Amino acid sequence: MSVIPRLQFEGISKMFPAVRALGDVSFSVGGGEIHGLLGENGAGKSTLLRILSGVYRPTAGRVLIDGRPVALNNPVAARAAGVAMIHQELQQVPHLSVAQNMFLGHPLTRGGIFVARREQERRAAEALAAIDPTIDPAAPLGSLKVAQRQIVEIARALLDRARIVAMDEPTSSLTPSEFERLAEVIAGLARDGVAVVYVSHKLDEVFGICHRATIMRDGVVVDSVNLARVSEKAVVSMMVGRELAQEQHRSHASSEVRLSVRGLASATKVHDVSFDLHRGEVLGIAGLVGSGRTELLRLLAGADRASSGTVEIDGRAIKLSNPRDAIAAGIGLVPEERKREGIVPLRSISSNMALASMGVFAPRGVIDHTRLKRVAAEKMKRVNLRPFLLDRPIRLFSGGNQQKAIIGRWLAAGTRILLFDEPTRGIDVGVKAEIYHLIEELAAEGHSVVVVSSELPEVIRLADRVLVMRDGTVAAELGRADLSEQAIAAHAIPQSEARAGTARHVGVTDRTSG
Amino acid sequence: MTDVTEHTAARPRADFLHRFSVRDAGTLIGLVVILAVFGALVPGFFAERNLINILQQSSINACLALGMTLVIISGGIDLSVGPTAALSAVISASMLVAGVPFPLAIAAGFAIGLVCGLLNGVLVAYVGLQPFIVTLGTLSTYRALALIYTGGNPVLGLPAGFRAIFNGSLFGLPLAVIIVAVVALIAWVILKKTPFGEYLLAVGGNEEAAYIAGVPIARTKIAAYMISGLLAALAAQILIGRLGAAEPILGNLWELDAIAAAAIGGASLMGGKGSVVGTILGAVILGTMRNGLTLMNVQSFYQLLATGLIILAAMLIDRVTRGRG
Amino acid sequence: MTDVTEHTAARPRADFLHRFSVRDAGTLIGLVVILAVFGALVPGFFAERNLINILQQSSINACLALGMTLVIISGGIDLSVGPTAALSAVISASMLVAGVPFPLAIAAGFAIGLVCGLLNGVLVAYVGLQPFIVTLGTLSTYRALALIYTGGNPVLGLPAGFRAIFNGSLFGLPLAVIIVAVVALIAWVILKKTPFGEYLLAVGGNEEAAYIAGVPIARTKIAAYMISGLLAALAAQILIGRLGAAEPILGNLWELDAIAAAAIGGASLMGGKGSVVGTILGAVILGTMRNGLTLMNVQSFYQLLATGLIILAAMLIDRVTRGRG
Amino acid sequence: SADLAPLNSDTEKDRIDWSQLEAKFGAFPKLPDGTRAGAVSKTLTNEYWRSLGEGYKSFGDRVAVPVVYQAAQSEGDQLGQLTIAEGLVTQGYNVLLVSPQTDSNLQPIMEQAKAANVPVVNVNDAVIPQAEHYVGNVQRDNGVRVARWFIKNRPDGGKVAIVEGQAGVYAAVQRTDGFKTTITEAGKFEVVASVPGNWDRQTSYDAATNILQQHPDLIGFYANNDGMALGIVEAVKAAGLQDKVAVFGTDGISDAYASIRAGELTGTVDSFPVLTGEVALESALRLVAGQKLPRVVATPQALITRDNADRYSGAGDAVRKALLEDAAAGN
Ligand SMILES: Nc1ncnc2c1ncn2[C@@H]1O[C@H](COP(=O)(O)OP(=O)(O)OP(=O)(O)O)[C@@H](O)[C@H]1O
Ligand SMILES: Nc1ncnc2c1ncn2[C@@H]1O[C@H](COP(=O)(O)OP(=O)(O)OP(=O)(O)O)[C@@H](O)[C@H]1O
Ligand SMILES: [Mg+2]
Ligand SMILES: [Mg+2]
Repeated sequence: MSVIPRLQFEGISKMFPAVRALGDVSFSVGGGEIHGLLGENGAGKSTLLRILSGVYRPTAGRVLIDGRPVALNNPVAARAAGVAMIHQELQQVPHLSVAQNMFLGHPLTRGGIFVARREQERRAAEALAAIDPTIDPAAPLGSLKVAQRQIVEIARALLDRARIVAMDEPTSSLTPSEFERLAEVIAGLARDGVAVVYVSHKLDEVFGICHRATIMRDGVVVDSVNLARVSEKAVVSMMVGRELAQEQHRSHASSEVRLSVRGLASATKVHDVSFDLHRGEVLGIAGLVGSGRTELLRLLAGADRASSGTVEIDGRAIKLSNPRDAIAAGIGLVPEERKREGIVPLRSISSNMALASMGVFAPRGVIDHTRLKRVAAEKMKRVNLRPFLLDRPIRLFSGGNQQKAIIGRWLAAGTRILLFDEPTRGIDVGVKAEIYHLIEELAAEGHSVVVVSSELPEVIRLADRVLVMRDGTVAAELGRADLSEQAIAAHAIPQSEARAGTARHVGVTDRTSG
Repeated sequence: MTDVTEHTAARPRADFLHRFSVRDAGTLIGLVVILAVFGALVPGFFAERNLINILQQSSINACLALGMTLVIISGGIDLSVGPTAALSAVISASMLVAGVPFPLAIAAGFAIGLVCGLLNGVLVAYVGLQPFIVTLGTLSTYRALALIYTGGNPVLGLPAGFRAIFNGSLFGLPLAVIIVAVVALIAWVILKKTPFGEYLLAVGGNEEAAYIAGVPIARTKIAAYMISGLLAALAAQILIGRLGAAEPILGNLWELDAIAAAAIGGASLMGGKGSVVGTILGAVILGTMRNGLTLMNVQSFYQLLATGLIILAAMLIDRVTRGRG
Repeated sequence: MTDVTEHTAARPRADFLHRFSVRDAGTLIGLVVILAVFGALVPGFFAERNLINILQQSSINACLALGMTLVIISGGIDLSVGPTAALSAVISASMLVAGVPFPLAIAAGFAIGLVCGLLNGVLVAYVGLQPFIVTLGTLSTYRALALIYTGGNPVLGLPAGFRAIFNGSLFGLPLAVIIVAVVALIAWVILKKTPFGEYLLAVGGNEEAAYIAGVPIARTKIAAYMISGLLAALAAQILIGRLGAAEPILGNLWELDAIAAAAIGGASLMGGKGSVVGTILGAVILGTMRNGLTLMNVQSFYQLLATGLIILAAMLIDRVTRGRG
Repeated sequence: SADLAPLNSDTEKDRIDWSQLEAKFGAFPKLPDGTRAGAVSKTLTNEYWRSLGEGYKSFGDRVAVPVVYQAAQSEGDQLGQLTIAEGLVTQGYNVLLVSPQTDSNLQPIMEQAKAANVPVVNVNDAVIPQAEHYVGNVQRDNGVRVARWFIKNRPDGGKVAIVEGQAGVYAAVQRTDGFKTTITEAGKFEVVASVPGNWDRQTSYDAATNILQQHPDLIGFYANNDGMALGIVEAVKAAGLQDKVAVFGTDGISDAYASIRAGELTGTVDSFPVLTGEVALESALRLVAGQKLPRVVATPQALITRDNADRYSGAGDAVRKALLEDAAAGN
């Protein structure tokens, strides 16, 4: 490229106390280019983008836009410099409306005094229309589901008509069809000359829409590559610094029924769900967003109460009026929203791990810390916690490692039935493989596992059998033999809305700047 | 999309308005019930004169509670409103007694309120201290300053002209009531219609998100405390106009009444939520309780009991009508 | 905001232990500074007798503040400790005066404290009301009950035997101090060594996550309020032992001192964080201030000023030594 | 009337002693039918104010006038008290007796009552400057009497300490000042501490402990009320100094009498709240009957010690008789 790049990182370093998140990162993105940013959890992707969007200030180095160094001292300055950002963690205010959230910090006003609410809603609706026109800009944000909230977050970035759009895992909660529309939007941005930085752990997405990509590991740039000329496998090995074995599914299911659910229903979303779960089995649950999968898991975990139906474990009916009942019966939930429902941020890894099995660690009322430490070390070694600091507050760990601690929690509690809700959301390929491996190991040991996932390849990779949910009920049961993305999609989509399949890859035609 | 999404997306506009007014309607119903009970038990309770009394007696608490509501929405709390009012009162009053022109003396009182609020705000927003503790500290500090300034004595002999400003009436309503009504209207407009109102809700609702969206966090918080200080100063002016004297111990325990009014009106001490209409209703509920119990000659220990129980009852009703909050 | 987050991420391994003691060490340094200042200004300040006085005078607040710390850690607040103590005091005292055996009368007092706490806890945990408002309501309610029960009169003439229980001394230390030290030790063990302590930290730190992990949310919260009520009752027994009389107005504004002690000691009113050691140090800091200022014969207005400023100063030091709370 | 000078109840010239009411204004007059009196006081959490109410009630019963007696929820609840007083005006009582929290918090009542043509009698403690009628004792005199006791009974002088009521409250300021000024003028005494007790037993106990620790040679305490004095007594006992340190309170509540009889509290200045209530209601009703009383009706007080406690603690009439004798003797 002879022209001055739209965006240039020059020798960016970022030190947190005792942690080097970034070391001398340099690469550039041209106008009209869609640039992937890849790396494992904790590689420093979010940190870099947070520097770009003015949330953090770099310890060293500078950012240039159109060849000129810019001072990105705070989010306002970054915005003024033409940067729009979609954050990894949803950054929204539940009590404000969708439109108010989208215009937060820079509202449209009448006469500079009053918020022009109608106008905001009109503009918000325009931006939303590109991805999900059903979202009402006047609805309180808190009433939206996670996926819709993520779409709002994306649409917000589109409002700005920015010169640089940075997207930090914008699709972690989105379905394939939503991703398709997003891909079109991103392609449109590129056509308008916007520089797009795109972070995702979903490599197929990155290969689908990005022209080039920068791969990071441990805070440094491994390489910047033209995606047309490298293979997915090569990129993965650059990310993890080793070859990842492509593992195949192996079943450990026995015929012994461990969990038997009959006619389970909740007051709101779940209707008449029945299924059996066997010892050593991994049962996948697929379905569209809002089809009631999370709610079903919450019923099984005792977090919500069922309005009717029975649950039996090993042939004995159990009462599930709160999570303690479920835990006592050997059921544990690895929840979807890790930050909200999973971790106690200020507490250590050990404390977070031990939370569900305090009775075990304190048989006589006083916690046996020696034993707790020993068990924590053992379980965290098993899930391969990194860094291996058991006394460090969990909030300082990456999402993947937080997830490992939560899994460790159930291992320590002796749980026999594990419910995973979106187990790898926001988790990189390396840790993802570890978690897949772990799930299989657990099954092999005789645990029974339920995996809810919106990523069809994940379901297909893990599940011995798949339930497809639609409108709160089981629409189909697919054995391994019948398992395919098409088959799942066909059952998941309500008949009226059924459209042409679920092709995940969208050909982005103008890959010019590569 | 599926049922669910359609469901949440359905009746969206109505939903928002709806949620808003349901909560306030709950408070209103509470007020109506209390009014009805007292009306049945106390002869002459509904006399125009008594109703005006109730409004007048609620006006000072309402004025403070409005400021408190904004602070609470921003995720804070202001325990120092009483002493702020006292400091503002004694300084205005001693200027007035010394012959300083009214507008100047009043302006000085307001300035004191703003400065007290500014200090609270800076300690909370820039220094990052917990609002409860900051204003607990300034509660003592401002009170001490008022006492030291006056040597503990009341400032007496306010000019009649000054008293007339806050003590008159218009269209048969006490001016104090009208002033507070206007303040409430302004507060409502601020909260519902201006960027600052959105900022308050955002800062209290999710500070990190607000920061990332470019909301000026510190300035928003400071402004909330300054408004609270200003309204405390306004309450002080109204009160000394009424009383004709300013005492350094004025405003004792005002903060609790103001917080109670805001909470009864639906403000959440977790921040991000609160209603101007609700707060005004909350203040009137508390005022009505006092008035009605007095007219029934309820002994003070039982009045105290009733005050405690009404707060609990209001919150219970709130809880039942609205879900956890 | 950003810098702040970065700061707290300090040194991984030592981190946990380290952070803990850094915070408490900060409070300790504050105490040492205050002691040094008074030692320099007040002759005889370091007399053994005076140091014992300080401990004795801090003991009641420390006792309350320990309960308050647990409640604050659980994400709540207990404004009703003073009235709870009063109710417990007058009921124990009137039983004692009526000739009921000591253990029974004391047990009754403790039971009252537990019941008051239970009610607070149930309203917070099962009904889901805001702790601040619940205990603001019970603050009035319990006080009113104590006043109604006694008709406003103090209960006098406590038997000397009873007074000796809480009023004696052991190894030269007042029994009250020893009792509170034991209570502090128990609280420390509870917080650091028992599942209940973990549950408190988890419930205050992230209630939703704690729920999913099977923590008995409601029982944990209720237990915290009950402990707070029990410790208020214990404080009441110590106090009436010392004064020989139980007044229904006893414990006025105790909640503010207790909250101040907990906050100075590092408890966060957002929940999930607090330290027993810190709280004890916080209570001693406040007690030392009162003692020193009295010995210096500082006039009451300036004592009030000093109290306000010390709270602010303590929080500022806290902020500087530790990063945002 | 607007030209009324601000009242200083301690120094007002237009005054009469309670003992002379009957002599100067004749027997109790006949009242208009249906006369009702409304009274509002500071708080019922203090025996003093409850006793005042008893005085109202006993006189009301004697002359068949119903009296409503209300109080604010706590000392310092200024606006709550105003609400109560406004309620009483609204309800059309024929006369109001008010004991304001502060000098000014019931000010609006004066105007409202005037408009409604209802006389208002300010009874004790805080003084409303515009008050046309005041019944009560001289607050400053409280402290003066205790100071005189020290001057007379401790001729060698020595160190004394004051424990004050709530900062900034009229009665506390006046009582403290009366004591401090009088005892300092006597020359041989030194006021080594004057610290806040906030009307609170525990605070006073702690303050006294600290003062005694620093001044073990202290000879006496003066407290602005009896509750605080009783806290101090415990501190003195705990320090083992009960034979050396004299402790005085103010108000003459029953516990103070009990403690004096037990030889613990040295003395208190009793201002006879029951009698004050009776006199106040009598004066108020005389106003209703159209009599023109002086602006201040002074009520009695007496320094109570073990020697004279019995004389002042009998049945109402006996005390009245004793106080009338005192008045005649010019005490
Ligand atoms: N505020 C912080 N304080 C301390 N360390 C931090 C902070 N934020 C990030 N880190 C550390 O910096 C490193 C980079 O984190 P970053 O969030 O940028 O990774 P990422 O590549 O976005 O990972 P992920 O894929 O999980 O989102 C990690 O080791 C992380 O623990
Ligand atoms: N507005 C809302 N506020 C709080 N919780 C909500 C809201 N909307 C949905 N939920 C909860 O979110 C969870 C997800 O809903 P549901 O089970 O229907 O979807 P799902 O199929 O798991 O889809 P997803 O892939 O989004 O998790 C449910 O527990 C539901 O109760
Ligand atoms: Mg990231
Ligand atoms: Mg889900």
